[in-house]
Amino acid sequence: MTYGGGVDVGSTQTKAIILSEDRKIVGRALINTGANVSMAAERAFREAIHSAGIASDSIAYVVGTGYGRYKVNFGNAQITEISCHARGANFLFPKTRTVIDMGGQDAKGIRVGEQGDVKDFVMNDKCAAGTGRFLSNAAETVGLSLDKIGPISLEAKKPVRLSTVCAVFVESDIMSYLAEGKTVPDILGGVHSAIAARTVALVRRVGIEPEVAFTGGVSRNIGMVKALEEKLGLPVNVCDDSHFIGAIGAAIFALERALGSDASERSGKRGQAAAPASSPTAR
Amino acid sequence: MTYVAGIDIGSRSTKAVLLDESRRVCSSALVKTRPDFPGVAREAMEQALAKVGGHDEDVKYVATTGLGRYNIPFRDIQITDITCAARGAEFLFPNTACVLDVGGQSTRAIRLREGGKVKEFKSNDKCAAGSGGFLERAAHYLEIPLTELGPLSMAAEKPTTISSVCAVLAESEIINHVSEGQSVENIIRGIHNSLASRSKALLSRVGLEDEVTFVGGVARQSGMVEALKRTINRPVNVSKEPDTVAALGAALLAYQRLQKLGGIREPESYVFG
Amino acid sequence: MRKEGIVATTLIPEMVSLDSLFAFCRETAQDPEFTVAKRWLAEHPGKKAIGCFPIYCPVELIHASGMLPLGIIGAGNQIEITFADARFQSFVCSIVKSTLELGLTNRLKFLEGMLFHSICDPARNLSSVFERNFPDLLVEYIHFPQNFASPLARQYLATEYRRILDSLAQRSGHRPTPDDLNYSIELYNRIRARLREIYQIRTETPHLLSAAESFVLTRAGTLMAPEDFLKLLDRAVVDLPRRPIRPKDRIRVVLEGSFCELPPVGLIETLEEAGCYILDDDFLRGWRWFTEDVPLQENPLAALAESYSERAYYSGTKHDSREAKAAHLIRLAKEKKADAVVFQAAKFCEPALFDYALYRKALEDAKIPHLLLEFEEKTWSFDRARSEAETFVESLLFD
Amino acid sequence: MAQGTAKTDYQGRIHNLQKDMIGRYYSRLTAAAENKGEKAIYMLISGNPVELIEAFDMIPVYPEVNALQLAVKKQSLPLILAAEEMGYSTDNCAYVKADIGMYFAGRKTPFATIPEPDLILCNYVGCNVYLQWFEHLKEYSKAPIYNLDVPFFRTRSEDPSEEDVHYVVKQLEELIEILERMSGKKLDYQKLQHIVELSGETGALWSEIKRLARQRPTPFDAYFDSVMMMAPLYCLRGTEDGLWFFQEAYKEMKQRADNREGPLSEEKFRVVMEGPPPWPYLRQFRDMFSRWGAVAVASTYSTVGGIWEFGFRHDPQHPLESIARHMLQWNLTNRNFLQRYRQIKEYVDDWAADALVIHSVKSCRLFSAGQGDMREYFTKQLNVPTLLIESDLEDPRYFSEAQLRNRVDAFFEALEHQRMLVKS
Repeated sequence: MTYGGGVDVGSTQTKAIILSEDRKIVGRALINTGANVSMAAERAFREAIHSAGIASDSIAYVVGTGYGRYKVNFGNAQITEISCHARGANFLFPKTRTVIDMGGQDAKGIRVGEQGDVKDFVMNDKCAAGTGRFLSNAAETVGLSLDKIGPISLEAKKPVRLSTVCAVFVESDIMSYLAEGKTVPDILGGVHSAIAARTVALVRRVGIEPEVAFTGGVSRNIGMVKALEEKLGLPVNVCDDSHFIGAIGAAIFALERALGSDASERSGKRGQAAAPASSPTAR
Repeated sequence: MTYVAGIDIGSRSTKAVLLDESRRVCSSALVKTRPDFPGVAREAMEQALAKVGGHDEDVKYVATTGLGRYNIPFRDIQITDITCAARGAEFLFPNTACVLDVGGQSTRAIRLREGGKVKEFKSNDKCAAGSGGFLERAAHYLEIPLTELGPLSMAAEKPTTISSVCAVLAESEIINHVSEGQSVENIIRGIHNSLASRSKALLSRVGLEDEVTFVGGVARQSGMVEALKRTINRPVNVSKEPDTVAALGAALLAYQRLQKLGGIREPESYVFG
Repeated sequence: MRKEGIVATTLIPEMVSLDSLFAFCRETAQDPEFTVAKRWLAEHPGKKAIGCFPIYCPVELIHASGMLPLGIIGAGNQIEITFADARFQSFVCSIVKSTLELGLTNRLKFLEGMLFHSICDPARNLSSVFERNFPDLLVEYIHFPQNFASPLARQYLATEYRRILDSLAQRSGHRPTPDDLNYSIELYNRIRARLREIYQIRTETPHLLSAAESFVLTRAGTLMAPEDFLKLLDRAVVDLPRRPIRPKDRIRVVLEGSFCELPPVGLIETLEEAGCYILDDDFLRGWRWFTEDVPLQENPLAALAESYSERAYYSGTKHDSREAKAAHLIRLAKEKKADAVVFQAAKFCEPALFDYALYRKALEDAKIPHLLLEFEEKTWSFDRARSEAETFVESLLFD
Repeated sequence: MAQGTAKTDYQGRIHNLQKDMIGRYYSRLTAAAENKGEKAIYMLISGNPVELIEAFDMIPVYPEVNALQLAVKKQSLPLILAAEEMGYSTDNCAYVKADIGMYFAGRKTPFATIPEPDLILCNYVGCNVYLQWFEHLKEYSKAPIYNLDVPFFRTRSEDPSEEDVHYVVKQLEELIEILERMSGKKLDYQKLQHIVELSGETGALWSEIKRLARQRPTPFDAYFDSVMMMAPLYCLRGTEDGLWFFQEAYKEMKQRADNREGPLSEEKFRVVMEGPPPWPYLRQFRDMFSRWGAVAVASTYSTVGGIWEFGFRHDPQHPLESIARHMLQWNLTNRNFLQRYRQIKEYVDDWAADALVIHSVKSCRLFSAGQGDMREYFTKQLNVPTLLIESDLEDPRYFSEAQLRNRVDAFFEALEHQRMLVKS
């Protein structure tokens, strides 16, 4: 049995996925990245292997992705999360044509082809306004945990209008609304719709076609899911694995490569650091 | 017993300072800000009163400042925190020419005229990683308590550089530094340095002159003070309680008003004129 | 042409009081659907409307061609930008995006064309983006000469006006005679004279008319038939002095820097509440643009060009090497006996932000206190501006 | 598959040739600064009448070129900060801020001392910031200024109107009077014709060099290596030296083309580059593309100082009129956005490019404002793969390497993936 491994080293969390030859997720791990990135990558990978209950040398090929992808020293190749998200979304929802990904510092829109190939993509510009960080700061300001704000935002009767989507200045905006006596649901409603509006505007640049998959950490926020669907006028696909999608995509690439190349060459490759970056099509 | 109170309702914490008839600072208190501004303000004032065994009715004049200054029904007057910080700094360090106020949200540079009056001031631009909140998030990411930022920063050998002008992107820079295996000390010092150079830029815009008095919660971080001293290469005044300086200024202005009014309370609708 | 002229709409409600007049203007000024203008067009079958982007726009040419000039000057804080910021980056000012958003959300379909002017680089690129995205729209870009030291500039502007006039005439089907042009010039002369009176009232008795009120009045005027606007102005000028309002103790300031993107009305009110009487400002300066009447001559285009070169209000987009720009501002502040100058620039507005460096120096030299505020049209809460303005007022009052 | 980081800077002999020439140009500036040299005329690169300046043996000073040199030499940030302390905004063009910072720092740079202006000639073709830049320099230096007002190329026809040409020619005549007063001598018309002829021949060679980039592989990178040839083109146009440089450059490039030599070991992607480069990080930026075997075969930035590849030549028979047409029509910055779209489209078609890369710089809104619409046009209307990335041309604070690299990697990954799908 051949296995492929994918490790997605994000700014706050690191995820690892093990795929079996028949494209089943057999192992997974999710840990906080913390200060030592390469160690986090290794730990996550080991945990995933452990959860799969297989021998580590049965992993034929490993692909690293995410901001810390160059720190996956045991990997055979690095691939950007854009390619991996597209491929992962295609794995979870084969009819996906548009991927909306919201992480801590990045918001992405990807137009995806039938094979999960990237047709076009955009990311938030130099200004990080309107990213996931905005939500966590907002949550902090109203004194709620990140997982609470989504549901509460749905109770908004008259959502407020925020004058900024800047993650740094949202706090004083919210504070003054609280001072004016606006309710927390109305404020959170405003927060979510502001971000949704900006995200949809961003993704429009690649053209939005159904089906739409919503991925990344923020996709676990039901309030944002609803806000996005409202602005898009379309349903969006979300699943519990949505935040694993980068790792899944990476694992798929790994598997394809493993199956497309022979073991001896592989074992030669194993361990040694790959070229600075390697593309999905490398043979 | 007669007191005047200055209350500073900031985005993160609320501070109260009491002065007695002889314009002596006799008590202060600090509580975490909640959305219920009036409640928080009263709590802070009462904590301060409790320390000197005083009662609400002893407080003859209340000046409020900061974000929530308009939301306090029992205030006699509201004054902005910039005006107050200037007054407070001048009271503590009479030779103060410039005040640097680094708060949770914003960083302000203030140039003083005689008597602690504001000549010119400048707040950090919208897109600027120059606030205490930025430090807090960095500390949180690096998994170290805020109080240790200072000492750790002092231990840095090769500070890293943080160049981004956006707090959020600056965070991803920090993350990159971490992933490059830079030491926590060097990174924190790098953060302090970038904050210091931003502060210098602000101070220069209002005209950097000695002496500089550094106020606001961030001034508690020795590493930040050190970085600031080096960046502007000037002595930097820091009081024992840098985060209550604006509240102190409010109290001083309250005292001045009460004096002008011969100790008689004015109707609440009173505005400057 | 002159005989049947453009008759005023009957649909502007009878204004029982000044307050209701200002309420109507406020509504009109902030209406992203241009209801008043559309009503007028419905009443005048066959008439067409031309949108004018800031700053200086030769509205007389449009009016004389039998069309309705409208101020298309962003969308304030009334609409959400969801298409336009895919076209213009985050470092581009708000008015460029919101004006494009109006187009991309089909709110400008009722227009026959748009006129843009050489004011700044984003505005210039915007005219091309309009041309590509709205092929049915007549899009003209007017080059305003900058070589004021040379007589060539005036002659050239007259030929540029001729080019625009021909292009407009093609759309309207009416080729204006010099008489038509002079008729329109005279009409706008009367409007501009009234506006000068309004500003005079603000200088002499600032408590009688707030800057916010005078702003919505002027702005609303760019969104209705000039004949109707003139009626409102006549009414205001008569009634204002009788207003029963007591003066407050405030500092007297001149506001500069908002000549293109328009601040939210709430922001102007915030400044006033913070303790400022705004005696003069450069809001919509391009619609007030001449300090004196344009002379009526047999060559009206030459008269308009000459007036721009010799008698137009200065602004951040008019670079006249004959006199330092800051000199105008200092003179204005002194004329108005202002205590201070508030420089209120739109975020990312390069002309205004460049000016500030020179203004700042000049104000320092002239010992005039000054405050810099940056704003964006799309703003709803003004706490930051409030506390900065209050601090500024406090620093002047605590003496 | 991306290659490792290879040293990709141009290594040919003209590289050193241009170094010497620009070195000589800057010593002329220093001499002028120490009042041992010619009168200094401040001008802008885009569509300038340098031929007239040369005809009066005066020396052109280009604040833009100085600003970009400061950035390349990593000197810009302190100067930018100094300007911001004077009240310039973080949102103002950083070229201007670096230049003004440098002006108040005694006009001393690592490469030259910049002379005070004897005349500020604001040929502000297109860019409105130029107007204020020179307006401010006039305020500070108190030097005389002439706003040479060039009507923006806004007509729908392919040519500017006769009024426009007439207006510019008339102003050039005014300028000549000013220069005659300054120099105390009349214009030598034959000399002007000769200079204009040199400009014409220089332009012709530059255009030939650019046509060589249509070959596979292109003998040079039409973005990163063009920069090397732009300096002589701007600072030495209309001189024998300048012409000689381009004769040498053409020989060298032709030879490389004949030997099928390219800037990279393998030319995998041919791209058109839009927008100025990030001068403070030029090397890092180039490597992001080299790693993927991506080479620029054409660039809009290399046409800010003039567009010759579509046939324009300065004409010694009509010197003033051809200078006017150069200013009005045959430089990038005086053209409107849609004309730029057409220009890029021609590059994509005739230079056989695989993709368009838009480098959006905050400082220069003339270039960048609205590039989202450009992206829209090329991706949706023409199906040209397009990458839009942001940083700045002068201000190092706006360059985020990790962010840019992520986008560039993803873009070429996708292109490669698409190719694979087409193959299979």
